[in-house]
Amino acid sequence: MGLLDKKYHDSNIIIVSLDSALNWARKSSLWYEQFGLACCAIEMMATAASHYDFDRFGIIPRSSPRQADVMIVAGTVTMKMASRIERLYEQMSEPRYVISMGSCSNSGGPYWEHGYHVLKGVDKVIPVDVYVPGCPPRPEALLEGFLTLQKKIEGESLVEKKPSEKITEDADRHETT
Amino acid sequence: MLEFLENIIPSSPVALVVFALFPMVIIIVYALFAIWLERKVAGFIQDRLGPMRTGGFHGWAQTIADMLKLIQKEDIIPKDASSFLFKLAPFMIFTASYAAFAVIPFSSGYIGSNINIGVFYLLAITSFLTISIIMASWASNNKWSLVGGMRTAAQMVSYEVPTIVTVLSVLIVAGSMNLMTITEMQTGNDIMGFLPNWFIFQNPFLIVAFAIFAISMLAESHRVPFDLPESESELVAGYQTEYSGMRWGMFMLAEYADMLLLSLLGATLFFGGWNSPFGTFMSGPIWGFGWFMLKGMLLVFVMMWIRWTLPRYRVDQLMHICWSILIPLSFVNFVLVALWEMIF
Amino acid sequence: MQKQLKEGYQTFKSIFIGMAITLRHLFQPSVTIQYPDVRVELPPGVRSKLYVNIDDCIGCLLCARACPVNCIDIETVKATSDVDLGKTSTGNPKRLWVTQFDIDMSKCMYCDLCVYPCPTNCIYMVPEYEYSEFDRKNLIFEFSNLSPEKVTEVKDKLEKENEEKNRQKELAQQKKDQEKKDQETDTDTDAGKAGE
Amino acid sequence: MTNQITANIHETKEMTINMGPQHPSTHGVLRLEVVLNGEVVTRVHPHIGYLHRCFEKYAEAMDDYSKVIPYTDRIDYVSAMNQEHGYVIAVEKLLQLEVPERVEYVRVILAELQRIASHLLGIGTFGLDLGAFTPFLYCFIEREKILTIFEKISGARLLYNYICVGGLMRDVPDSFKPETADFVKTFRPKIKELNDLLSYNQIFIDRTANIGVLPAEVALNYAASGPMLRGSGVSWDLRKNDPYSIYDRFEFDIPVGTGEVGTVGDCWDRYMVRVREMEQSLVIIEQALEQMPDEGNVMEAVPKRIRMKEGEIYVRTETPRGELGYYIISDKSSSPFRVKVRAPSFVNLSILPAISRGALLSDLVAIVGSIDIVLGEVDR
Amino acid sequence: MPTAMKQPEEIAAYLNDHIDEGVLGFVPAEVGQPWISVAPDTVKKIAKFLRDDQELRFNTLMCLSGVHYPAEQELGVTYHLHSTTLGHTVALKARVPIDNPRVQSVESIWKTADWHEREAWDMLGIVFDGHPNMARILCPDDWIGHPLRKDYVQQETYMGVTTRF
Repeated sequence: MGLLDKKYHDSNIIIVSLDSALNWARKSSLWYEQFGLACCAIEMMATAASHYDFDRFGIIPRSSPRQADVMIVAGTVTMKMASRIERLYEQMSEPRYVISMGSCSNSGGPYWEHGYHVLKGVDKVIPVDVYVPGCPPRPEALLEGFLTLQKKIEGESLVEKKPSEKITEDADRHETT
Repeated sequence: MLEFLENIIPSSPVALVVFALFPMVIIIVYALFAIWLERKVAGFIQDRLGPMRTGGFHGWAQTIADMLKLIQKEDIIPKDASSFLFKLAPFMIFTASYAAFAVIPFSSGYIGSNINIGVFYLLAITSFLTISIIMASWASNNKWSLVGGMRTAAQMVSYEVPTIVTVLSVLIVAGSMNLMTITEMQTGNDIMGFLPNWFIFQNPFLIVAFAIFAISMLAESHRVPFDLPESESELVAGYQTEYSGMRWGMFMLAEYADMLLLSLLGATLFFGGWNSPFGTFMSGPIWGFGWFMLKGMLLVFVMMWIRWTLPRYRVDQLMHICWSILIPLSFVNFVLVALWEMIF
Repeated sequence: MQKQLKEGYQTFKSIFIGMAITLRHLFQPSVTIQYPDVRVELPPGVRSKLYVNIDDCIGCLLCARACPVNCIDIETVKATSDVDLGKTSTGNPKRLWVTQFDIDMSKCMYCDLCVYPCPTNCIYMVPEYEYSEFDRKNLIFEFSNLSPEKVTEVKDKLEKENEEKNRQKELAQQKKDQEKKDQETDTDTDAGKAGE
Repeated sequence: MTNQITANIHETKEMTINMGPQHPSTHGVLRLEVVLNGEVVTRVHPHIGYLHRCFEKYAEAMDDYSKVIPYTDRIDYVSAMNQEHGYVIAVEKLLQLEVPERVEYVRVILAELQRIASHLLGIGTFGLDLGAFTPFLYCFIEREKILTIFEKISGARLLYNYICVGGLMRDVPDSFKPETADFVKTFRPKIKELNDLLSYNQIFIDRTANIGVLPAEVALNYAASGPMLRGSGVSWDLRKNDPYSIYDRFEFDIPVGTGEVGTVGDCWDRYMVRVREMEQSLVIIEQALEQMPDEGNVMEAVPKRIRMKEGEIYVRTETPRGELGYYIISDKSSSPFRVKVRAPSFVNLSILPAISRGALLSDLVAIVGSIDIVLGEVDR
Repeated sequence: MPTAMKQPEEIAAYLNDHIDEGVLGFVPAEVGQPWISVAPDTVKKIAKFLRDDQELRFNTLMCLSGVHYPAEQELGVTYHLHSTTLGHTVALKARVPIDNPRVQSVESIWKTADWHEREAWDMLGIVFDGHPNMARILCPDDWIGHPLRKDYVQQETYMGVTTRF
């Protein structure tokens, strides 16, 4: 189990079409980890509610990180919470994605200057795939973030590295620069 | 149907395998459809739409994508988990619910194994579900899982009693434990001239029996208001908390299969199984299969409808309902059914 | 017993009432806005993204000062006397090159406080919310339309002019000092004369 | 002797279980350390601070009183208007500023609309905690209508920064009055539907009646406020008992817990107080819409620069969650010397260990839900 | 039984009459609200009197706030009391030197003070004598310093993560 654990070093027609099928499956069924941190969590709930309806995209909440594919960091990450976020991320099974929702988790947002107890950007502890701006972002903006993530997933392949490695590398690059 | 298969397939062991895999096809197709339906029903009840974008028309391919994704997911076995039991549990639970379909008469032309003690076999094999859930919860080495597992054990063992008693009350009307025979007894439209000969119409006390059966059915397949084993808002995900990927998918599949199994059992015992409601009109093996699945799906739909309406009971209230209401009531009803049969 | 019967009756009754309500909703049309296909028109003044009409900016820094989170980063260079930067559409004369006008939308809290003090109404919120990014650095929006070469050019020019000015000032100062000295010596001599 | 032996056999070890900070029903990042005996709760230790965002430090660091307002929104993000209102009233009292009539009416209408929105969320998530998913979404549909009204007037959906010292950031649009009146009209039947679907559902009553009973004396000693206190049968509402703004001009009732289906002060009473308060809010909105002057400059009294004298004030207002106190010490500078927020959720949550002893694990979820905490407010 | 609402001045006078030591005086205010200054080592006694006296009956503690006064090198605790039966309110203030910030705990009088006092300890480092569990409440247990002091210097890293932008 876990097809993406294996690596293929050369691509052929089967792999390519398999790729697109698997990518289609992954992008159409992004189950998010059901937890909210602050203000953005309310907008996240509003997105899941009837007016915007996450379920249209096949996005449903799972309360156990083991079954979740994407983690929406919705709100301010504090120093006390940072290690828990890291741990939740570790508990998620590959392939996993992170959407950073709102200014606070993007870069500390309104609290970046004097907020002694606020983590200045969740990308300091976990690799982030998509940053959704807003404070809080409109539900449409969050949905657009998901569409952006879907675009990213479409570009992934079995032949290349595991998506997780790629993300970590991205994050490393991001941190060093 | 086995003969038919043996005719078209030269090798008889292959025919046997095809014959045995038939319920598997039904389960998988049904599960794909039911999960999609569940989400659509939930969506429409909640004034939203449910899956819309995957696969085109109303997101029909949503569950296929889900399954394909679950296969890709990393398979995590927690370090401190009991690895063997942890791996075994999902297969066992699926095997148990699959094996139970062997005695379900899908149509007049198809039953996996037409044994005399069909009902007995079915009730026995569903107990495996309990064991595998306890196994999963214990092996996960997670407190939330354990609490969920213990709740399940208590719940399923308790609710087996009223289920069995109500099934018994049907059996004394039918006088057979063979599910095919039970179905055949319900053929025809003789009650009051137009009503079909279904057991639920034959004996007024069987209506009460069906009500008890329906409640126990909800509890047995842990659906709201009795979904305590995986009650999301309390126990995170109950016994499934530590499972990921397709292992978790197995639980999901088994859960929906279990729903269908109990619905089909209910349809067989109370609503005439594969019999057409219009006597000989639209009857036959193929039509019969359609009628049977329709009845089963209607019950499944009601279960979904209830799920999206009601809150959840607490664990002690659940036990209270079972031990001090349903069990005495089902025994009294059992006697009344028997008396009615004796007198009329 | 009676109480239990009543409770049981209540239970079934309330369950059926609830199920009737959900059944009614099952057939009601949904309220969902199908977002990527359907976009609702946002009301005027909605706060989704900051936009700066850089042509109207006079570099007064009022918005940067009003910002509670300091996410606006403005750098201005004084225009040399030989260039006329013209006027804004509101008629305010422009005297500064705005060499840098960066807004970090990943820090912004969309409070609208920067919009009100602007004298030329050149910073405002636009109803555009679809700009999620893979990289956080892309959320820093640079509004200054001057090229780096131009920036160094105007900076050099200003430096030169300042130097020129300084030199002239110095010259003037020296002249003044000289005059003063002369005067002082004059008065000194006067005083000396007087003392004599 | 035999008793002794059986007791030893059945002696169970207590199990400590960790609930949160990521848990579906802790309403955010609350962490509860629960000591269980079987499924019975022996002790609960709430651990808070997972969302401590240094509001008080920020209030001191800002160089202007009005720059604090966006941060007050983020204290209780579910009822941002009420938070702004409380803070602005405190600053205005320190400035001894009179506010135009129209502004007061708009503020009251917004505060009451926000109260309804906040209660809808509280009720919805409470239902969700008990496993009822659909009422939660029905509540959200109604809440969305209020947010649409708010978005039209302020430009934001959740955190408004709309009420400013001395007035409002912008005038309300012409559509405000008819739209609000329309909402009031359509919302009344929805409350009845909610009552049918959830409040009087027997399963819901079974889950909430006689659970987490909070006696009135305990509530007062713990300084509980809002629906938490009123659920215990104490008729105490700052809008009536210590009127601020223009609340003394309106006729409305204070709903209190009556023990209709269980004991006074149980979870159901706290829940029901919220439902009835929404009705009362509608009554207030109706009156306010009627009395509200049509014309008037909302920016009239807004000071160009805030010049403060030395002094201090403690102003309390009634938010959906209870008594919100702003303790502001001003010095001669343009930024506050000290702002302390007396957050209702913070105080209400401190009662949790006292009322959840002996409850079952599932009841604990119900009790936490009935307190209706917002973690942003607990941790600030 | 005279049970009338009292103004802060009257309460101060009443306290002066009935309590021998600890009530340091009544401070009127130019803007805002006045307060009664009390000695930190008599807070508990005064609080008990305020709660139990039939004329005052302050049955709730609305708010307990810590304040840092850098100019005087002092920390202060402000108590906002309220009586739901009589309807009057009063503010008490106790000031302690910053090098020995010890105030008596009122947790046993008003239970609500429990968390408020923990918060004052966490944010400003005021020690409450007699509090059962004087632990940090908002910041993590291993946090350095008391953030709301005006001279607070933010620590650079926490658990290996930088606290700066």
